[in-house]
Amino acid sequence: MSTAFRNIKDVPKEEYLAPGHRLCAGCTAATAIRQILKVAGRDTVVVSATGCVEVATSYFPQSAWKVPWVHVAFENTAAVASGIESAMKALYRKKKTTERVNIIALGGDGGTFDIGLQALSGALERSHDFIYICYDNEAYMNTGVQRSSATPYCAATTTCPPGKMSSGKRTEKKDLVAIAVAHNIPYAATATPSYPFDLMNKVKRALDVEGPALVHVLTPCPTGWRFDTDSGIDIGKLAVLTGLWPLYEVVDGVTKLTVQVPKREPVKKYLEIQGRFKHLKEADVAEVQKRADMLAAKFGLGPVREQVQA
Amino acid sequence: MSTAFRNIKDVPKEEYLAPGHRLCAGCTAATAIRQILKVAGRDTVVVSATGCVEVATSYFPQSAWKVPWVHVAFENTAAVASGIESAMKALYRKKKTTERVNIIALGGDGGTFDIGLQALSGALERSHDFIYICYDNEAYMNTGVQRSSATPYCAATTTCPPGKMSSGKRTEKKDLVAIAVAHNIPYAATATPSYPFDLMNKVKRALDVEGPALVHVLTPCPTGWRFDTDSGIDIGKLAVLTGLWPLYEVVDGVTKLTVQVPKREPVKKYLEIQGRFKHLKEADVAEVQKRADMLAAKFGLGPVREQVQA
Amino acid sequence: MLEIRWHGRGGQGAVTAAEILATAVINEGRYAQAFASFGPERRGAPVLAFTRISEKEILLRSQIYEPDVVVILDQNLVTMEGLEQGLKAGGTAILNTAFEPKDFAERFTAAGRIATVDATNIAIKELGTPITNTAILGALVRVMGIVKMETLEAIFKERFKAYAEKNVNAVRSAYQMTKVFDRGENK
Amino acid sequence: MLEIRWHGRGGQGAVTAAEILATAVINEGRYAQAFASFGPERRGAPVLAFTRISEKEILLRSQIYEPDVVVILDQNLVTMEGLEQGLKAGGTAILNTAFEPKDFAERFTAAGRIATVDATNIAIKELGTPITNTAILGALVRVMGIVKMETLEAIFKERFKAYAEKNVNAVRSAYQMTKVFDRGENK
Amino acid sequence: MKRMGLSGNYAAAYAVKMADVDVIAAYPITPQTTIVEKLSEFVANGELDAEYINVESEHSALSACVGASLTGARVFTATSSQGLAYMHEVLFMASALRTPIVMANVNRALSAPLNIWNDHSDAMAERDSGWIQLWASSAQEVFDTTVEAFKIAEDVQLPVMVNLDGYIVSHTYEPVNIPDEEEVRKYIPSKPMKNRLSPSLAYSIGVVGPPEYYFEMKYQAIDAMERSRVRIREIESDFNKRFGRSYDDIYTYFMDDVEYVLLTMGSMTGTARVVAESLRSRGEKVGVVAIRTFRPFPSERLAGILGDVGGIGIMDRATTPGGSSSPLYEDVASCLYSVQKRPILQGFVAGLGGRDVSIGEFEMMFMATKEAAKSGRSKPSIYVGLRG
Amino acid sequence: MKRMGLSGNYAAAYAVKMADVDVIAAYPITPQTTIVEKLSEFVANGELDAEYINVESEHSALSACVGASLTGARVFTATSSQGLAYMHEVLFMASALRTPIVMANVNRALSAPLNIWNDHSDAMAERDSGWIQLWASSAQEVFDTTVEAFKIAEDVQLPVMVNLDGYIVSHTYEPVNIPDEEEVRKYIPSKPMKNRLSPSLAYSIGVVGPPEYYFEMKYQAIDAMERSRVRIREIESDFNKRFGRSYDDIYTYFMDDVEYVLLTMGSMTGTARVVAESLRSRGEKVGVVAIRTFRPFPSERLAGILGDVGGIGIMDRATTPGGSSSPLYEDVASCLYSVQKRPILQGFVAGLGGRDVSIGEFEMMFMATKEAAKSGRSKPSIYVGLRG
Amino acid sequence: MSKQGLKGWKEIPEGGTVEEPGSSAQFNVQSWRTYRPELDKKKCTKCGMCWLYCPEAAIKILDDGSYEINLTYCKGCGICSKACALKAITMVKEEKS
Amino acid sequence: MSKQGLKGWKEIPEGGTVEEPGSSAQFNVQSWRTYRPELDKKKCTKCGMCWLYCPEAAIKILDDGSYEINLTYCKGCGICSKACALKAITMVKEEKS
Ligand SMILES: Cc1ncc(C[n+]2csc(CCOP(=O)(O)OP(=O)(O)O)c2C)c(N)n1
Ligand SMILES: Cc1ncc(C[n+]2csc(CCOP(=O)(O)OP(=O)(O)O)c2C)c(N)n1
Ligand code: SF4
Ligand code: SF4
Ligand code: SF4
Ligand code: SF4
Repeated sequence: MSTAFRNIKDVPKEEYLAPGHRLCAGCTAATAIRQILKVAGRDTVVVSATGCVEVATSYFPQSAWKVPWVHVAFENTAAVASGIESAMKALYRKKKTTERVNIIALGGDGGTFDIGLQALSGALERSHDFIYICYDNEAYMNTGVQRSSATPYCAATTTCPPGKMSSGKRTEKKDLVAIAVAHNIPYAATATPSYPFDLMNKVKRALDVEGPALVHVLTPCPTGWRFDTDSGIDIGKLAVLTGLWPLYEVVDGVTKLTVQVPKREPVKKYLEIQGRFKHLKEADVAEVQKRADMLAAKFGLGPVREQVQA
Repeated sequence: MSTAFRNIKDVPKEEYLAPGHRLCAGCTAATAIRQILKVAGRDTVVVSATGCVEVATSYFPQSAWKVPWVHVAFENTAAVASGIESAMKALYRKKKTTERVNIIALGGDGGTFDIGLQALSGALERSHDFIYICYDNEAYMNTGVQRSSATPYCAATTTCPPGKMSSGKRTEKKDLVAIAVAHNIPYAATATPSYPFDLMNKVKRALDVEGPALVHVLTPCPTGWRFDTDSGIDIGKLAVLTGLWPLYEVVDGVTKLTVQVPKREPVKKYLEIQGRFKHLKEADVAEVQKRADMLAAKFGLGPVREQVQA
Repeated sequence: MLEIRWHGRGGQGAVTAAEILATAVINEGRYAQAFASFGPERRGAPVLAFTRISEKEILLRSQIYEPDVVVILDQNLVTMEGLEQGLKAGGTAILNTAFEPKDFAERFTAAGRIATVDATNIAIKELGTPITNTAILGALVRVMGIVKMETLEAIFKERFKAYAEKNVNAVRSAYQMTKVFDRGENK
Repeated sequence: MLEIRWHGRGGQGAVTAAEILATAVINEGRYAQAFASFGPERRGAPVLAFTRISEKEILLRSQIYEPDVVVILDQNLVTMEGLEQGLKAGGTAILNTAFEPKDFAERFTAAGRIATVDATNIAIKELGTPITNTAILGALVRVMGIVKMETLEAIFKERFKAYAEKNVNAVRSAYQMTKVFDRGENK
Repeated sequence: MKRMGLSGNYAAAYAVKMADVDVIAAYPITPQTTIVEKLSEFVANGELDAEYINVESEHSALSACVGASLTGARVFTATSSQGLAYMHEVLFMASALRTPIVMANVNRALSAPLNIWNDHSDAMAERDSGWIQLWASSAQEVFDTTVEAFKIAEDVQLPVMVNLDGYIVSHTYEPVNIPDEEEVRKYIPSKPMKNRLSPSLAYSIGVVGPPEYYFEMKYQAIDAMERSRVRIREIESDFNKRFGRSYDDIYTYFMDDVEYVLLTMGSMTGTARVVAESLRSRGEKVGVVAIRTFRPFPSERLAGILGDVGGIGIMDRATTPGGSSSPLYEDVASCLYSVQKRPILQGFVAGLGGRDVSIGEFEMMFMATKEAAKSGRSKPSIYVGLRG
Repeated sequence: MKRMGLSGNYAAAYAVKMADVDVIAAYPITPQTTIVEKLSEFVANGELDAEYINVESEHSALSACVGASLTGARVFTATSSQGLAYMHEVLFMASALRTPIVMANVNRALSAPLNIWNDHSDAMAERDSGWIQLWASSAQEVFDTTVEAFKIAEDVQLPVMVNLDGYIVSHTYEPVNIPDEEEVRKYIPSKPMKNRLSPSLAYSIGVVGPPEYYFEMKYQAIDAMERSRVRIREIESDFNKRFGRSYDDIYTYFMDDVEYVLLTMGSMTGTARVVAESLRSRGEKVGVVAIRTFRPFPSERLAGILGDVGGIGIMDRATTPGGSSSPLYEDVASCLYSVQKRPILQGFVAGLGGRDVSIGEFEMMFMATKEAAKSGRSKPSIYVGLRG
Repeated sequence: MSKQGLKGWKEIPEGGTVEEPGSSAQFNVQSWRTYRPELDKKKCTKCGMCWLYCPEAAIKILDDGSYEINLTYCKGCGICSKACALKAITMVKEEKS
Repeated sequence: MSKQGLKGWKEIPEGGTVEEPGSSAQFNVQSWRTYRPELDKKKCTKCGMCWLYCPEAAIKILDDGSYEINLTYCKGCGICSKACALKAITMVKEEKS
């Protein structure tokens, strides 16, 4: 598989997401989309699920998109993409068009893990040639930070608030990549805009394979996770460095780590700078550390680095 | 895990599916349900998706069910079950009831793999304590044998008919158990009523674990697969003996074969007795054999037995 | 207008028989409707089908309560209740059975004419399977006229392709072997 | 009926200020409505909030086009267009700024009174963050009356719990430090 | 031209094939299935060069159609009942986004209780969705209307729903005249339509419509619907010229000298005509009026035709529990509200969930309408055939 | 009793808490979210002992509610717009299966274009679904109506939708009188209801309703809806006795000697009253009538009240593209069709997608209604505030 | 075909519920059958596989542990016959009337 | 707040389409900012990470390969500043009016 992006020189200068959109200051989803579109280029159709990105980039009479873009609803992104892919195929075969395009379906975690999962599963099974990108800010942000099935264990949201009877989200984060891989698709990967070259190479590979591909991108959200607007990129890095967000890809069923972490950071470092984890007790932190350790074992990351005693 | 059913003596005599239902003569889904309900017993609520089983067992003013049973729609079986489970929990906690019941959600492959997948995924993620049973006849039978994502490679259905431009279903059968297992549930298994004790033990284990469990039951369908009404049980056995339907269970993520096949039958034997595979060419049969061999390798089944030359 | 009710069992082609007859009428330039009464029953269950035939465009869309003709495709159904229900006085009953038409005179009291044919036997002989819907059409044509045998045979050719020949044999054989009992009243 | 329009930026509490004022009025036994103008803008974007106050039940549900009072919570907004739009002749403008009220006389031509307070500074000092919504309420009460300081303080106690004290200090401090310019006409 | 015996569903499938659609996305549901099965066959045999998307649900079926349609492809889907209900949300989007999708909706009762038989509750519940709704009452009409639907949809850029009664039309074999494929293609040339999602345009479609614009955006589609009236008439007259069969927004029968009328929609029109003819022969001055274009509703013409009839019986095959009356009745009452001489209206709810409406029951409806007209006062909706 | 400043959404949440519901299943959507967020908080803090099901969609939200309700649990959900549309199919099932679910629907425009602001198209598109629909026009009404809704639902065994205008009511803080929890619980005792899914009964629920039975089964729910009229009145008068606030199916204002009336629903009633009062002071004989129970529609009473008014302006916040008129208009026209002295009706479509309806526009509507009444002829629906 | 004897709307249980569990047993499926299973009790070893496989619950266990086929419910699929290792069940064509 | 100058329904593109790609660039987000990034060109090594990370595409690459912040589009999040290993970008509070 190709590794097209090794340093800043390799990155196309063209912008396909215009400024003036209405995403929050410091929103890393915007960063991710800029990076993704640089790889995909002009001949791309983007299908957006309802969510922060959609709402904040397409406020009539203006749009931030410089590629053809369409939004229909919240739950049907992969289905709309299926229709476009099939139509483009038929029109090309019937010589009614000469255009060939990349088709990118773009959904938040809510629009992907929850209400859009069925459409996604169907599209993967039917083996349409498109790429699905889930930008994962781990909650329904557009509607004000409600729990999704991508919300991590223990995190606070407005529909799983901590309280006398609760310490945040009770269940685990759904494993989207595992679900996608269970569909036997040729390419699936995790990414984050904090590691732009890794992300861009993965998008390129996803576009290159025939058939459906999925890239699951962690996009830290200052508003929902409650951290300063300048910290999103760093927090994405910490997610990787703690082992909570291993960067890997699954090519034809074979998993490969793409960014090694020889010495992991303790999860505490990641948790304590985010308001959504403010309520965590020591035991909760230990639980989260356990999860990071399990992920590390599964994907072959290094041990937690020794902490210097303060 | 318990192995409660070893021979016919262990099987409860009580019937919870009454005769007089309107399923086809020779429908093995009916056999499966009889076996399942014997394990679950009286204190069980069954939630049915629209499909053959639902339509043919609940024709007003009669019902074949001897346990409380409810059908709401096609796509929401797991969601209805979620509601029942949560309500029972709340009512018990609030001392408004003393009843505790098994909750069985029952869907065909269409109601599970396709239109009901999202509700299922949500229920699994929320970790409701119920068991989901998919009776898989590999197509939408109730509406007249249309393709589902459980239809196997190359099989003919009315919406993937063979023809000049087509040799039946083009894509692979979706891997339901893998998808369920990707949700980190405590128990998932495959079964078929042709192996009744295996099936019943699995249902028992599924009921015993806390949290969601899934049992994926292959139920050969004389009408849709086009074979004689007396052959469903034998065809189920052949599915197992060819390696096309390995019987296994996944307990807390660990996969275990439950019925070993030391010498497999060639898939040809399975294919040639079913009308839906009548159109297959040698090369198609070889393709299917390849798939069986891959499954055999994955689950540790034996080699194909040497064929006696005629 | 002529109204026919077909009794068969799911999977045995009663609906197909009703359709083929209608197609034949249509192909001969007249008007026909064929429809069935669908339910959740599965293969093997009793089913009803209907054909309406007329020289004029058929506008009527209500069900058929009082058929002119009742056709029973399945031997085992002959014992079932309700077969004779609604049959018009002086109407016709056509049964797949090895028995004589007269044997049913008391059962189909309204029938002016009763015809029987061992369609199952014919089907097994000619087609190798007990699917009686084409054979019974032979009996129907024999008793009722309605369409030409050639019209039916042309449809078989289009519809059954490789099996057309055999079905043609079945329909011809049934045409030959149909026995008719005419009450001679109300005719 | 008194109508107030609040200008702030997402995440800075303009809506909360509108609500707190309404709650205070309600707690004093009178009638109030507080609402906002919501859009897809995210944190940081300018937002509008509104408060209606009356001695009688408020039935009106249309938007407020001509407020009696305009309150600007954010210093940076002071340069924005449209702040003065619709302000009733003889109305009041209350601004968070370190400048003098008179400096805005030409901007808010309709205003009978203009008040300024360095709410940001107060907020940073008292709360440790530049969230100005409680401080600005001090200015409002100073200029307009409307509710008693004690009523506000009681609400802070319920709403902000641990931070109540600090907010009380902020509102008091702002009350003290507000400067008013009265045009003396149209009053 | 060929005269064939075809079911209503097959007639729809043939029309779609002749329209040379590019994409079909549909999910099976009784009694729609034979449409999509036949189309699958056409595609499998290479008789129709189209992508058939085996979607996993109706919500996705229509979503895929919207996506496909925006690329300029000609698109078809078919559904019924629960399937249409499951598309509900996307229906509104398809019309507002101006996608010229054609859908066959095989009318069937809505659950619960589950029922696979005919009534009109599925389509009626979508009467706000901004789709043009045409109603076909025979297999021939299904064919012709489906062909026309593509032309209408692409002309006014609105989706069109062709309704046919489940089983009664969908599964009844009847004579159908099928024109030559060439003729059909000349009528609806399968030229490439505008690809609104082309990179050369880079449009953004389906954006947020804020309060400042939503009303205007929505009104565009309302206006397109209004304008479609004229276009539909023109397209019908072109059809008539080419194929010799004429269609209209309203059909009227036995209207000379008429005193009371039964208003119907869909397949029941046939039986109503038969009964009206027999009543006429008995000297009753009855007539039948049937609505073909339910959306846009032919209010003006209807008011013109019915304005001075003494009594009108309105036969609904759907209900609005707790409503002022039933759906069709309400549309009729609204459009007749301000006519001068106000006819007496008598509502009927009949044939829900596949309940047959017999000749006798039609007679009863005519007579009850007469009775209402004579007495000058009507009863609340009469539930025809309900067991008390 | 406590007088608090609460938004309409919080008022709903308080009512639900006081009703001591057992199960909540809801999916977030703007502007409903603050209801479910507040309820989540109550549950997290142990102030409400309920299972909160974080469903993955609205289709599942309502499905879970149906399942839960059949066990005899008291059940609540809340949604809006696309969420309600996505529930469409299940709405019909909830009513026919007679599950006494209470839902808050925060009225919002339907997409496309996507719009999070208020109009009534979401609820109007569900007017056939067999749900009782109550409309609340202030936070106080939201509280009171939600409390009543549980009692009504459980009494007549039908689901109840409490509608409140998005933002205008849902997010506006106002004074609300909240009774003591004990008083509320006495009014709607949270006794265990009948568990229809108990093993001791082994009922089968949601079965196939063949043509022989479907009509009768469906009619049961229609009848329950009709019977609910009386029960709602009784439940309201009990409410009045206990809490001193009285509700009704219709509200009337300034009806003495009235010549023309504006008919409204939801929050706009308030503005209409303000404008009517000012017009009255200028000598105009205007009145306002507002509908609270849209389903069952108060046809008889409405005909009684409006039967001899000269002109009626009907303000719809929804449309039926291509329909005879708009939804509320059609219900009104149907019920007034046969009154003796037929008032002139003038339709208005206003406030779609959050477009503000200003005082000036209300004046215009009153005047246009007057004009229509005077001239004896009305215009087609007037789109208030539409930029041409 | 007749509507006589069918319940009216007032008599149907609320919500169209079927209140009698297993009432499908009132439904006659005999006419569905083309072949009829005949069980030779002498050959039967009471292994019970016919019982466990029958889709219809048409096979009863008698008090003595032996099995009996209830022809009211048997659809004649032949599964039991095929399942019987000892060939104790044979399928015979239904008699003509 | 005023409705003046807004397009009527006849002028809006069919289906509410936005026909001008990237037209959000007309939307002014300056007022969102509390802090303003100031780039010290002397410290900058042109590593480009600020450019690659900026959520707003507010950083331009000039012809000479150096970077410049376009304050019309910058929301002042501070990501660029934090991303700069050489601390070439500092965030300064916006001036009061
Ligand atoms: C059917 C439906 N239900 C609910 C909504 C409301 N809604 C819009 S966006 C959204 C949350 C989106 O969350 P996510 O997909 O995670 O994207 P994010 O906003 O976090 O970027 C919700 C609940 C909707 N538009 N449609
Ligand atoms: C929303 C919706 N779409 C379609 C249908 C029609 N439908 C009912 S059952 C069924 C197929 C069921 O297939 P499966 O789940 O595999 O069960 P089976 O019939 O094979 O037992 C379909 C398509 C429906 N009832 N509801
Ligand atoms: S809420 Fe989060 S995801 Fe949404 S725009 Fe703001 S920062 Fe981005
Ligand atoms: S079609 Fe198949 S699954 Fe359905 S009842 Fe018949 S045999 Fe059983
Ligand atoms: S033939 Fe089939 S239905 Fe009859 S008893 Fe045997 S297994 Fe059961
Ligand atoms: S402060 Fe944020 S928005 Fe401004 S240039 Fe830097 S990264 Fe971009």
